[in-house]
Amino acid sequence: MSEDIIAEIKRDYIYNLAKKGKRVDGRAFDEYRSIEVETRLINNAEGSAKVKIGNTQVVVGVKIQPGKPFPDTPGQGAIITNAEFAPIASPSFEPGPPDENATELARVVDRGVRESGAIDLAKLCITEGENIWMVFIDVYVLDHDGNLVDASALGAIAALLTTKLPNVRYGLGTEDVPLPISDLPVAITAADIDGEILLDPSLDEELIASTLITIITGKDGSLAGIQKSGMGPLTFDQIFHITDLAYKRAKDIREKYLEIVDDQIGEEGKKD
Amino acid sequence: MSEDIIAEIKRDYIYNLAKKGKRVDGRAFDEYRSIEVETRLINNAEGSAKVKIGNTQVVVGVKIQPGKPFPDTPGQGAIITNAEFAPIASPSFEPGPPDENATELARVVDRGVRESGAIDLAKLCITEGENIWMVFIDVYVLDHDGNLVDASALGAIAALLTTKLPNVRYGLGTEDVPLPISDLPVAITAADIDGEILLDPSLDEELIASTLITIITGKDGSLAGIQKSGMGPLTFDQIFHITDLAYKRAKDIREKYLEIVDDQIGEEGKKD
Amino acid sequence: MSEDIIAEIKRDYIYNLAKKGKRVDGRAFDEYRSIEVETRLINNAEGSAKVKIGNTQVVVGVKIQPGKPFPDTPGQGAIITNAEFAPIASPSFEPGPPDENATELARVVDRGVRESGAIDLAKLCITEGENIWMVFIDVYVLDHDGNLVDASALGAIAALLTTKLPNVRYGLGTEDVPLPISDLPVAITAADIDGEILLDPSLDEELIASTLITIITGKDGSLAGIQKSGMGPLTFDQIFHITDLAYKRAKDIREKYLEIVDDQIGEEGKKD
Amino acid sequence: MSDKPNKLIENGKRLDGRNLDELRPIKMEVGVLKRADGSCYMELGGNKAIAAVYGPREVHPRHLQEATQVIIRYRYDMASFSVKERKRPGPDRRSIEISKVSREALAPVILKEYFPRSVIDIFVEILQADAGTRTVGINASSVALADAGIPMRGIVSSCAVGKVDGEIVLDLTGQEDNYGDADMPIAMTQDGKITLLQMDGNLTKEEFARAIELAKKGCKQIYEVQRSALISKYEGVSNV
Amino acid sequence: MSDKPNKLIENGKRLDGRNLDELRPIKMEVGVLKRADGSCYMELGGNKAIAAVYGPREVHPRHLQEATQVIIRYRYDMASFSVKERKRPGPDRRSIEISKVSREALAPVILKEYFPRSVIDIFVEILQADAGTRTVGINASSVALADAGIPMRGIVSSCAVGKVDGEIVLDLTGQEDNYGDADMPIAMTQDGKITLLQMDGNLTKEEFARAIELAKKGCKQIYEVQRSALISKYEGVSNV
Amino acid sequence: MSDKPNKLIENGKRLDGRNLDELRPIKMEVGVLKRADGSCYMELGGNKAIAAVYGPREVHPRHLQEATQVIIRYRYDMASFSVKERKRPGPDRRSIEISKVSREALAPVILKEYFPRSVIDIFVEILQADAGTRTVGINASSVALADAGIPMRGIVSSCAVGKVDGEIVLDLTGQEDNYGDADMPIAMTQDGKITLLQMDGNLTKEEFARAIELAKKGCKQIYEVQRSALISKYEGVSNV
Repeated sequence: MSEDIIAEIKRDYIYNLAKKGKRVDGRAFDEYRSIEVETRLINNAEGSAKVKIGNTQVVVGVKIQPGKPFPDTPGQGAIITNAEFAPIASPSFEPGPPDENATELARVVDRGVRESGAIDLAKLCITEGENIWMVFIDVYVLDHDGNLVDASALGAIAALLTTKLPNVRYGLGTEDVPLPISDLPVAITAADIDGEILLDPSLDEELIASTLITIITGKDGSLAGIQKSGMGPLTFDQIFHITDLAYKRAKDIREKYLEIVDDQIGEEGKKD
Repeated sequence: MSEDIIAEIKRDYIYNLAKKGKRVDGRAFDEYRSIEVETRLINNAEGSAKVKIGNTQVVVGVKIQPGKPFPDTPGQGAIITNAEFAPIASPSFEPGPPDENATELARVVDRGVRESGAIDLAKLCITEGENIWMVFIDVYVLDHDGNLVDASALGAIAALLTTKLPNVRYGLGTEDVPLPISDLPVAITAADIDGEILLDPSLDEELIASTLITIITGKDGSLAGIQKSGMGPLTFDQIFHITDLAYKRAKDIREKYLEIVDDQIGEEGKKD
Repeated sequence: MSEDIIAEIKRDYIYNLAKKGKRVDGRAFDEYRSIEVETRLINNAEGSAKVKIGNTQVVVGVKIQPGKPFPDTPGQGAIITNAEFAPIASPSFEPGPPDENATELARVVDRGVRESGAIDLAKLCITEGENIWMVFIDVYVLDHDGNLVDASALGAIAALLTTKLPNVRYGLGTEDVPLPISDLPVAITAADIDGEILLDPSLDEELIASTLITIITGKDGSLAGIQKSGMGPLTFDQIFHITDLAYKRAKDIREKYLEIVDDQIGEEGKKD
Repeated sequence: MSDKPNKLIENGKRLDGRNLDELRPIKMEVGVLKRADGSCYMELGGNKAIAAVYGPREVHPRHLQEATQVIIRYRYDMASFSVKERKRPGPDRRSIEISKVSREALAPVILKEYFPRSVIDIFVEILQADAGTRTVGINASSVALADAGIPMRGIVSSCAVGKVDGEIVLDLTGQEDNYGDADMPIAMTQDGKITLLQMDGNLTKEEFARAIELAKKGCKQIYEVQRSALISKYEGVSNV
Repeated sequence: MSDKPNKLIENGKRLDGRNLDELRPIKMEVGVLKRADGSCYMELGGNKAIAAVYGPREVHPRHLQEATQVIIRYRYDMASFSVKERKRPGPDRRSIEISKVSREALAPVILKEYFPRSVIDIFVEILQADAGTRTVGINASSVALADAGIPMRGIVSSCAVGKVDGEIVLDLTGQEDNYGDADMPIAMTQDGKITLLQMDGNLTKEEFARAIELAKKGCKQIYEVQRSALISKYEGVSNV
Repeated sequence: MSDKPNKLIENGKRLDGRNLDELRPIKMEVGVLKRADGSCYMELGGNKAIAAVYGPREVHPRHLQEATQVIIRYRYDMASFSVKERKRPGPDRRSIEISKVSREALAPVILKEYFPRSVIDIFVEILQADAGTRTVGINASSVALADAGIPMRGIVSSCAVGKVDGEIVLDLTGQEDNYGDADMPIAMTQDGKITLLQMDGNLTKEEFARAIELAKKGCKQIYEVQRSALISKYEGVSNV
């Protein structure tokens, strides 16, 4: 049997399960796969995190370097977010610059960090108009089993939480201080499969979904970012339903995987 | 009937008409289609113009920014001309850097502006060896029905005539002053269809022409640039014939479409 | 007969000859084709050389310009080596950045120059941390009949030997002085054809060889670089055999083609 | 960029005199290009853009064809002179993302199964930019698709809503976008299906609900403009 | 880079406490990725890398197929954050060369004629780098190929030897590489065929011979690690 | 660049001692490359260039073939060290334009219908540049085409004329080009058909007519050199 036929059968199976309120791996529609977050795994990065959501696996590294400010924001640091679908993650890897999916991933992760105000850019100014900290957030997708956005966004914040400004290395101070992080935005992605809304879609689910939508919320429950992605339309009711779900799920994830890291950092700070 | 056959029939038709001294749209061989020039349509550009010649339509924007001079001309401003066949202009658009036709178009327009001495580059020096004005002339082709060179060259000069140096924006003066323009070069393009010389070729005429030749002349009637383009050879007699035609036609166009703009600018200058 | 069949017959012929200890052009296995070295042929380059090995032909130009040092070597000049398979050298030319073979060629040539310590990079520092000499070594392959590495490496050293630092041009001194060269590394390449080791392979020999190996040795006979290239494995005995051969052959070539240039330079130096 | 003004809204009016729920002036003209199969020029306040549609036509090379439906391509491009700081010509990451979401905004209304093995190209050129360019591109493209005779289930209409000085407002200017608190472009069909939704910034759930309501209102007005532009074209009269 | 230390070897011990002929600590895990057909994670001292194998699968487009054997592709890539100075993502000249010699290091053991018209892709991502990354990539790839069930004549093992403070040493650290006199990565099969050999720096012929002997010893140790990692996988037990 | 001299012409002589209507010294050698199907090396004063011709050969992939005639490709390239300031290797806008007009300069004499579905590649490498490189490229290519046995209606010959210190002169040097008033490269067939014509600068109509006459004279001399280079080749004697 050809791969296409197997894929076809699999898709029918997922579709029919969804219509009965079920998923292949037995999860409820609003349930996430198991999540693992490991931080500080890359010594050469100023901050790093590895996130697994089910079989999906991403590594985020944060590099901090001094640089020139943009002309229109002379007193602010810069965030540069990039996403690489590392070839190891995909059988269909093609060399070249990031494609539109990697570009969208990078921009959604960037927006979550930027628009939530998680980083106070004014604090990243070294000398106004001349020298600022540039924060490079690089997402490497290692294994792709769906829902790259949530894994990458979670990895980005976890990596930023463990990031220190390399004052010593660049002769700008006698110790490296933690990057000031003031919010913990969490991205929650839902898939629409023939009207059914499933959170944290697996790759197989993504492939039959008509559309995906990501809702990013901050600590205070407000919306910090939205991205609809895919050819299918959504109704207003669906969107309000998803934002409600997203708020709750984001709160769980924030408490369980981010506040714990934040607390550790805070305690270390006291020790110093 | 396939498109190829229609194209073939159309070409035969144009060819046979030309042999009888006629053109599809009824023009004489040395006659231009109707020309429209609109200036100052882009607020964000320091100068701009839209030119229509028949159905051909180009927009030229001029942006002026301070920059470093080239090492071998420390006391001169710089002109950087670029042409984009905007995808909207062509069914055969391919993404990527400008192809050889767009490159040639940009270089011929650039040469007309540069070699005619229309812009006095020495006057664009801010601080010798350190800071100069860079003049970016960007041609966007919106609709392509032949004779892009004449439309683009006319648009470039018209846009330059309305350009002001942004002194205020860059803290280099208390008012923006007009870019000093000292000549009004005009490009006239002819097509050779089996020995017949037609000015202002339409796209269909260009496609059956063996070669095109552009003659750029300045206010004093001298030649400021020539570009032969295409696989066919030309005789010496043809070339002298074309340069004669070009001189006359350029004079008409200059008076009708450029000097009028120039006069307006002059009057405004007096008012200031 | 198709080209493929001719190629097949030629390969069998070379292979069978090799098994009998012979080569198509009558050379011994450890014998080079005739070598020609011409220097100072490009006026616009600070140093240049053309090398022929049989029909293989490369031109190497050296350009020297001031530039910024790398952050981690503030007191050292920089070497930038590039190899272009000029389209004239090959029927299979494709436009674009250098392919992996041209990249490997450039990097092996670079390593020979760099690792032998032929150039004392500390002497190329103009102002520590601010201004250094950048040495651009550009290899252009003009005709490819095998063994590009040895021809390019020989050309690089010969060109460097004739290179002068352009002090006058950049206002850094009153005369141009020779680039200080302290070693004369020579690359020797061997091909493995079914266990037989042949030096200086022709293109036809390269095409049937299972692997190539280049050994770079310096004046004192020590190894300054090695590169195995190709899919076939080599035994330890083969490698020791090749390094022995390489040492001897490199000595001959160094004396005959490089020391003679070096002596000329030395004498000129005295005359100055 | 200009400096931040003290207030962006005063006495319920915005700096350009508009009410909070008011669109900027619109100009729309159909069939402005001869070579394209369909085209539309649109101005929205300080935005000027042209959309062109080519196709459906056969896909080359063949291995890119889809057997059962048409491929839709969308390329959003900003002219180098469309913004204050000259933009280097060609695509950047922003335009790649906008092209993707705009394509996805229009695809749901196109009857894709009518043209297997074919492609429809939608090209948008932004000549002058003042916030909301992606919505202008989608609105103009929607009309250009109709002008090209592409069979569709309806017209997609798009506008941006956002939060400025704490108020939910319709159709942000560049200044309002820069100094505002949230920007939310949206596109929808006449029967209320959302085909594009993005949001940057900060909105409470209540504000989000109000923003969605305002966007519905804005898209309805846009739709009326699109409709009358198309009617004017077929009546042989320009509404410019 | 850190400043050059006075001595890299003192009393026969290296700065990290190793003997001259000692490898850095190794960690190896097989089958760490679900999507790849074969995969392997490896740490060697400060190096962290993942190799993935995809294939054999059909080559597209067809004119790239080889009629009698499989095509092998190898892509070595360093993550932007794997080194002290952020590296711009994507290939550079160094990674192009390493990809080429690594492919050539592995190709001799793969039974290429089993899969005509097909391709095997080997991808290596270096997550953290501390000298010797190409040897880590080859070792991990060799195991990933076995994990993918690719028929092979044997396992390729790789290590670097070099000269530091005048001594021939095994498996250089970044510091030893920067301030040492020679670096020689090598790869070989268990039956003593050399499939990769590169050398930078300065070695006498006698030193070269000693370096080769040390490399043999190092590759033998690497092979044992590779073997037990694969056995652990098949026993369903991780050796991590 | 060198500083501008006071005078470029004194007593009817140019700075290098030439008369106004005199070409720089020429050296031309045919068949200098073994791998190419045809080749020619040319020096013109300070210019040094090699042209190589490959083909006719089949076009791949097939959809690029033309059914009734041969495709001609021309690639002009300047070596990085051919000019005072190192040039980054690879094509730039100048070389793209020169490649186009040079191809069009040679195409009219090639009997294109003899080789349908095929391509002829003409490659020119400029090793040293001193104004007039495109004319050198065309002259050398014309001879390389003959050397490759490509059937042609004639030989194309090319030279530049220009205006320097108010005088019409033949074959400008780099210095004359930089500080002169006009530069006009031209190419023609023996029977007086113009196949390349470009002009930069400023010429009255009378000067233009005189420049054309001078160019005819220059091309005639070039043709004689091309002819004798080809004859020398076939006589087995080099004219170098």
